[in-house]
Amino acid sequence: MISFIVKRLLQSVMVMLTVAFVAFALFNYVGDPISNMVGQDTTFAEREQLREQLGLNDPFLVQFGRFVGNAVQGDFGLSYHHKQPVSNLIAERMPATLELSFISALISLLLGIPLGVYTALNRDSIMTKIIMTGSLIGVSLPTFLIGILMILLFGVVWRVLPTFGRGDVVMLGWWSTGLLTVTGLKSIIMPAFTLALFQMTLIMRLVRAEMLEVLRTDFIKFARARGLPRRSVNYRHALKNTLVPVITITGLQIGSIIAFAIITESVFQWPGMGLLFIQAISDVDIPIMAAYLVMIALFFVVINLIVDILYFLVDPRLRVDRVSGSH
Amino acid sequence: MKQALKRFFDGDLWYSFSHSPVVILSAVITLLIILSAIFAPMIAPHNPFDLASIDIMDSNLPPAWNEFDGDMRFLLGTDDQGRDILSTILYGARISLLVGFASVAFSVVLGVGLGLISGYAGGRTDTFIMRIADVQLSFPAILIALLIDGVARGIFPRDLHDELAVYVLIFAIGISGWVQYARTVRGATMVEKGKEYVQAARVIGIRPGTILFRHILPNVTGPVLVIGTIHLALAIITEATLSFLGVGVPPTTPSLGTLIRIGNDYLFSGEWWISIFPGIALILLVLAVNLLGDWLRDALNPKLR
Amino acid sequence: MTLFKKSLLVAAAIGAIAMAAPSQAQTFKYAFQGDLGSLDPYSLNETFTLGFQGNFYDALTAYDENLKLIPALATSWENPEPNKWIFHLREGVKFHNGNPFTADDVIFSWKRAQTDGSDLRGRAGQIASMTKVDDYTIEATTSQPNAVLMQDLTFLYIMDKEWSEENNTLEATSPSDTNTNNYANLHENGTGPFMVVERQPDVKTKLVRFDGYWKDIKSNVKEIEFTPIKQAATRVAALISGEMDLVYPVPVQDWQRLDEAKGVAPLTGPEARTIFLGMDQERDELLYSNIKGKNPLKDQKVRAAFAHALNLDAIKQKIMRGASTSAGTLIAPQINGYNAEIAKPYTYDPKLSKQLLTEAGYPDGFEIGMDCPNDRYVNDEKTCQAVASMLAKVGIKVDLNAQPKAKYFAKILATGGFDTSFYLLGWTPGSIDAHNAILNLLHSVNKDAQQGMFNLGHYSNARVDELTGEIGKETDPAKRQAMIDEAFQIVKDEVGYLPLHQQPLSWGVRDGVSVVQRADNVLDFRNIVVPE
Amino acid sequence: MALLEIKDLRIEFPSRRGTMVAVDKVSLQVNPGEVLGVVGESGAGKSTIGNAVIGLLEPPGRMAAGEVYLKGERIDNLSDREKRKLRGKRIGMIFQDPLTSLDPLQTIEKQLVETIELHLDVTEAEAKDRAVDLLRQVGIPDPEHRVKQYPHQFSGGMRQRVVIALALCAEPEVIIADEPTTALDVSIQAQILELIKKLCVEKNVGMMIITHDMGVIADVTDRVAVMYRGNLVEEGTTAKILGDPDHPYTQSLISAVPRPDKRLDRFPLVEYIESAGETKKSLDIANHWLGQARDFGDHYTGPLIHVENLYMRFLTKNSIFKKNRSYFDAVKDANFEINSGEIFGLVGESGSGKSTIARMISGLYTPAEGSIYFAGTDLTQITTEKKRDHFRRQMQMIFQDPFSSLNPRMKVMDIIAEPIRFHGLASSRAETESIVRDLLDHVGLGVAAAMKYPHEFSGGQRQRISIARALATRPRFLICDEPTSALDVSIQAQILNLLKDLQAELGLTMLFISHDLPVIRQMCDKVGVMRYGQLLEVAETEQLFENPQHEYSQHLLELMPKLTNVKAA
Repeated sequence: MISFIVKRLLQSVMVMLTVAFVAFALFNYVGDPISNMVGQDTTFAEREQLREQLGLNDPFLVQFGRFVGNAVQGDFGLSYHHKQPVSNLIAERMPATLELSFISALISLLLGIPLGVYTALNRDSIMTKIIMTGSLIGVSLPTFLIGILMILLFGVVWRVLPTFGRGDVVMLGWWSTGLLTVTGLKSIIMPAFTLALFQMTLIMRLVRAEMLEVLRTDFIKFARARGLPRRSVNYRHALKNTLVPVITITGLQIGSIIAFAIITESVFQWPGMGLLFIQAISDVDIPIMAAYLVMIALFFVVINLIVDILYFLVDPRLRVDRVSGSH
Repeated sequence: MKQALKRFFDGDLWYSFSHSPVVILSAVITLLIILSAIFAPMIAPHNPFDLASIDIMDSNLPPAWNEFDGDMRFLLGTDDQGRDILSTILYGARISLLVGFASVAFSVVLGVGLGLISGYAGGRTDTFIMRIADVQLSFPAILIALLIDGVARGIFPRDLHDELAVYVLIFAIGISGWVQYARTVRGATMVEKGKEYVQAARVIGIRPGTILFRHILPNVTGPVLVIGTIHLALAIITEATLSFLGVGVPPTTPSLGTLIRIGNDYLFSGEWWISIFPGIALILLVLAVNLLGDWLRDALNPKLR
Repeated sequence: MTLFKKSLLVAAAIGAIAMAAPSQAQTFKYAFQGDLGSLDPYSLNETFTLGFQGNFYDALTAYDENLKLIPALATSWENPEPNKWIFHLREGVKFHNGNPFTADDVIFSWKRAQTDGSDLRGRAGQIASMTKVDDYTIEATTSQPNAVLMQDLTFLYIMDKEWSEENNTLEATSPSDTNTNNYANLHENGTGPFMVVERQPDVKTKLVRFDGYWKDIKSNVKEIEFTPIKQAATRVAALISGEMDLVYPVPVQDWQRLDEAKGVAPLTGPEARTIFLGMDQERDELLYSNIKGKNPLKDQKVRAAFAHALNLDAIKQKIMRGASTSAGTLIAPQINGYNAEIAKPYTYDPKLSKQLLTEAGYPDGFEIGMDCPNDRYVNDEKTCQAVASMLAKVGIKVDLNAQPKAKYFAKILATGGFDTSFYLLGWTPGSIDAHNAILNLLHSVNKDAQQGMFNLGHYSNARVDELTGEIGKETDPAKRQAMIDEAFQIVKDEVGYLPLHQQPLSWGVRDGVSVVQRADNVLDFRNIVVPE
Repeated sequence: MALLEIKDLRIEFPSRRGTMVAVDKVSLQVNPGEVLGVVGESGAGKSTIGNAVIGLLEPPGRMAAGEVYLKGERIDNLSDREKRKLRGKRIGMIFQDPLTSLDPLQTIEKQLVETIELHLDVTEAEAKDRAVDLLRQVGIPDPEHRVKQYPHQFSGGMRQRVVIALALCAEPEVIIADEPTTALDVSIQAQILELIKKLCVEKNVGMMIITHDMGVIADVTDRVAVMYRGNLVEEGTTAKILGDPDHPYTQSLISAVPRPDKRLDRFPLVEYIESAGETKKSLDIANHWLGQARDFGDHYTGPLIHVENLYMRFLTKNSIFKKNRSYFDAVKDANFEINSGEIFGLVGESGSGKSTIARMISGLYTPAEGSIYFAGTDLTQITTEKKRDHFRRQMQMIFQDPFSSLNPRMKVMDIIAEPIRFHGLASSRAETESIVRDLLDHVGLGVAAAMKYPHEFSGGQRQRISIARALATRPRFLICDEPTSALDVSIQAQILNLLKDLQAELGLTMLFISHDLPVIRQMCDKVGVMRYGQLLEVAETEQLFENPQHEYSQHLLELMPKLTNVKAA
């Protein structure tokens, strides 16, 4: 177990280095950061001087090496645009994104799993068909349009929910949370649902497919042959086995929720990392872009690790050193 | 051939298809949209991509049935440049579908190829490819597309940009989709590899390449088809989303997504038709494709029959 | 578990307090499409940032509601010799921390504005030397006579020397700063009417009224909350839904909606920015064209054909919803040096345009690549599309490349090697004076002398170059105006540029809130009055 | 009164192509303390009977007619809820595959306790005690400890014991066992059957064993019901059915069972079924393509195959460090020879390494150590693919599973033509196709088969296609890896006959692998016995069966179902 985690961590470091490298290689082409850092009257000599100071004229590998060297010490440099340490900015914005992602992951799990179970158990009912088709409508529209339409309805026409931002936040140490205030809770409803819609459909469909598969296995048949009540068969045996593969996919989905938050955050002006990133792209704020990509990779890596550990906990077959059937 | 057709119409696939009105409707809608996209130049009342033919003075006209400003020339109204919405939807669907199909084809070729190699070769090759897949996964589609678009604009000469925009989208959406195919095909390949028909081929002496393509490939296409259908819907949506982020086809030749994004600016001002009509077209297309994918998934899964 | 419960309780308590806090003050909430770059007044030479900073900082001079120059921290000034200036400073002015304002602060600020990280070196550099005469008098010299020095100084804010020294922020904030946490970036200590109490870049900035402000102002606002909202739709929704008192910019097409919506209204006016099209008149072969071996745009007839092909009225009516002012010259009416006669647009005459093209040898037109930003100016991309469509009607096939401003500027500016043959640009002379436009847009490109740096198409005329220098030195208004007119007339005759319009200022305001919309799109808090 | 009585049962599976009648007019009785065997070949409908009794027919299957009585009480018309109460409590069920019958995520204890608590009115502690007790009863050593374990920690045989314990939980009156030992090795099979028999007598329950295996029938049942295509063709005491069957189907079925006691020239065929007519058409081998060019150019006269000190290892735990890696020795130091024209058998239980040897010879695995000489050439020393092809052509392989050994996406024509094309054995397309047609004819499938896909054929027919493919390179050495173990006994007889004929006609040398001793006795000239990767004994077939030397060989022979009372063919 320990060696497994260590191995996984080593691989993760490689993954993150690769991400950083690829990201860095791409940055050379995303635009000229200087023209976004200065006003229109700034002379070209001054611009060139700034470029030199920032090390933008150094060879690519030197820039990359410098970035990695600093990043391992938690230093992602200064944002070109905000002129602040990127690590501070990310730390400020992370709670917003993580809360949004967490809530929408929660929504997609709390709705997706029961709906998936329901549609699997009642395979041919009318309700199932309605749910299955209805859930597709939600994912057949681009997120931004759903967001705008929601703002239009709930914010402008009915005026029941705030149209932008996080509402009031409360600081718990360095962590700012909007989950403890009324405005904060109201503010998170629309973005979280917008973000959750896609994942919910996905999880629902996954649970349904896996559940149908599990329901056909011998041990379920045997459980029924022993006279176990429907509830026990469906939930204690079938659902639990269904969730094992669902864990992996869900893990990956949570990772992509964080990434997809870019759109949601930008529609709802949600002050998270995604908004920071999208702003950074238009400002060609390379330190923020690099740090964001590395952070996303880090989240993926951490989530993957958690998923693997969960696997160990849930599936007893993995707990003993298994003999791999390589032949 | 005749026999093959007969077998097809006798088969379970056709049976489940012909007995599900929803699926038939989806197929009809998909086909209709695809056909009208292909034949857009013939059926569209205007050519919205021909700048000389559009007049700014016709801009923002409501649908023809509007009693005040409706203009019979423009059945579904016009957009902010005076383009006929109906024609633009037809032409836009062409681009959306092109991007969708081509990017799926790209992911399929890349993903299936790598999946086959990974699953068949195993060992270090497998580990290597799967680690690349991990890295790829930590770059979600949208991020990849944003970065690739930036890079492409940086690398390629300017006069290629307009033509390139579509290819960049195809590449960006395609490259972010291969992992799913690779993983699925890898798994299926590992199962197929252990099957005795593959061993029989090896005993005969057939070379790995031939085994992969002639023997294993045809047997792992089922799940690829299913993922591909759903991925097609996703690709079309992703293209639309990217156009929202300002990465996409040029506004002079809008796709459905670009059109919706343009219309987005006019939602508050009451010129809803610019975004709602293409939005409906997009929903119809994506929903139909998704439903087809759903049906295909169940129909091709022998265990669920 | 218990620990977790406890912290939850604590958190809930904090939450309750936060919610219970009543808003006693008159709070004014507003949103703009972006955030100010920094609180440091020298870190970014950009109108929005400087305009915002003007609410907590003061400069020696200032603009009033109509962009007229008025005294601020300097009560008066003299220009005894062409290159010599004497400033008399206001007494009794206090910084937000209570420190008194003196001549030392001015000299310190001038020096700090010229440090490496400063983006205002151009403005501060106009003054060659500065010496303290007494605590409230300063003597300055310039290297040459300068007609617009006082205008240039309106945005050169005065910082507190002691405060800066205490907090070790002796240099302007810059991303290349080794002093990674420049104090002035997130904190301020100005003399302005408002004080920043909370600053979260790109999220929220909160200001409260500074009671010790030296001047009586109209505003009755006690607290201001500023939120950047990038998406136009979200921004407008926030106003209509009642969450905002003012938002800007509002898309011009949404004016009607704001008019109809209860409790809000659009606030519009002409902006001092002129939008125009530039053409490459230097290269011997156009970059993105099917014409090889020559550059059609070097031919005045072709440029004139372009000018007559553009239906500015249609752009105004359809794209700008009647809110813009069609333009025939590169400066707006608010700018010093404007002449209504010269500002008459070229006539829209596609027939003439066709004929000119035929005369020039292009009866079937030609292809040309066009660069355009899509997030910089009001409906910029839509305008470019309309231009493309209009040119198509006379046979010019435009290949439009619309990009976000970051990429757009990287490509077309000097740093990108002026990689463009036809582009859309907007220009507001920072000094509200024609000279700034002439120097940057009309003068031949001279990188070393920093002349014509935004003359991306390399328009060049010897007489205009000559005039540029004269205008910069000439202090007699009438003579100066004549020279300005001459320069613009030459450009107009040669069709050096294709002016389009002055774009509208487009704000959305809650009913009952009174603000002043300045032509440079700056919101001066001093003028905000909210209902009691 | 019978414990379980089935009267005039009819089970239908409606589908769009019409209603399939799986079981019709079947009446059966199970008495207390008695084991009733229901025997039949695949598709006979025997499993559906078991499912129908406990009310777990897979939809859309339904009971169209008939009645089921438990102790005189009608149960087939009970509500779902009442039926559920019967399951486990009064009727226990045991399924075929112990590996998949248990919930992998829960401990044995949890699964047992859940079932016990459901059916018996006991406290949790009592249920736990009972769980341990049950495990002890079914012969699981150290039950107190093992009850806390998960299913994957048990071997296949042990899991089947757990399954039996679960079925016995609530002391049911009737137990239905659906192929309870099919997935198990011979030695385990014997133990489980013994256990079932013992429990049946001790607890005086009635048992219905559903199986296709005459050996099982002979070993444990008291009475036998023979099913054929959904109908009950004959019922009687085991001795009567095996020794003196009345119905012609039963007669031919029993005669097709390979005899362990003496070697016959050919297998008697089950004449009752239609496909029995599919024997090969005679072909003038000497003048045919197949018979020509059988000169392989080496004029080698020694043993065709000579295996020397052969080892095979599989990595079981990988590690960056060599010393942390662990291996599993699948084959240890195997040595044997196969003479030209001889059929060499390898026998052993699953995992004994017999298939691994076949795969090493055929080149699918590379041996860890040792040499394989084919006609005097050491195959392990061949480096180029080209040279290897020369030998590949001379040896072919027939696999166990007829369902996976043919590529489902290729037409039979292409499947058989592939080796001909690859080795360039025919000069034209037309020639290739005509050869394929002849081959199909020769293995008894008929020319029309060429244009069909594998899924259109039954298991036996597919195995014929496999044989045709193997013959297509005109090999001189054929490896048969359990070629008939997935087939019904009547089909098995046909295939084995075909192999025998071909071997005789073409003078083939064969390596024949099977776990089934009677089959080995019928097919092979020489036999090697394997266990745990070791070749324990190599002997002439008759010698081995009459006088086994190794202890394990003796043990295996003892476990072999004797079918002593079976009527001689």
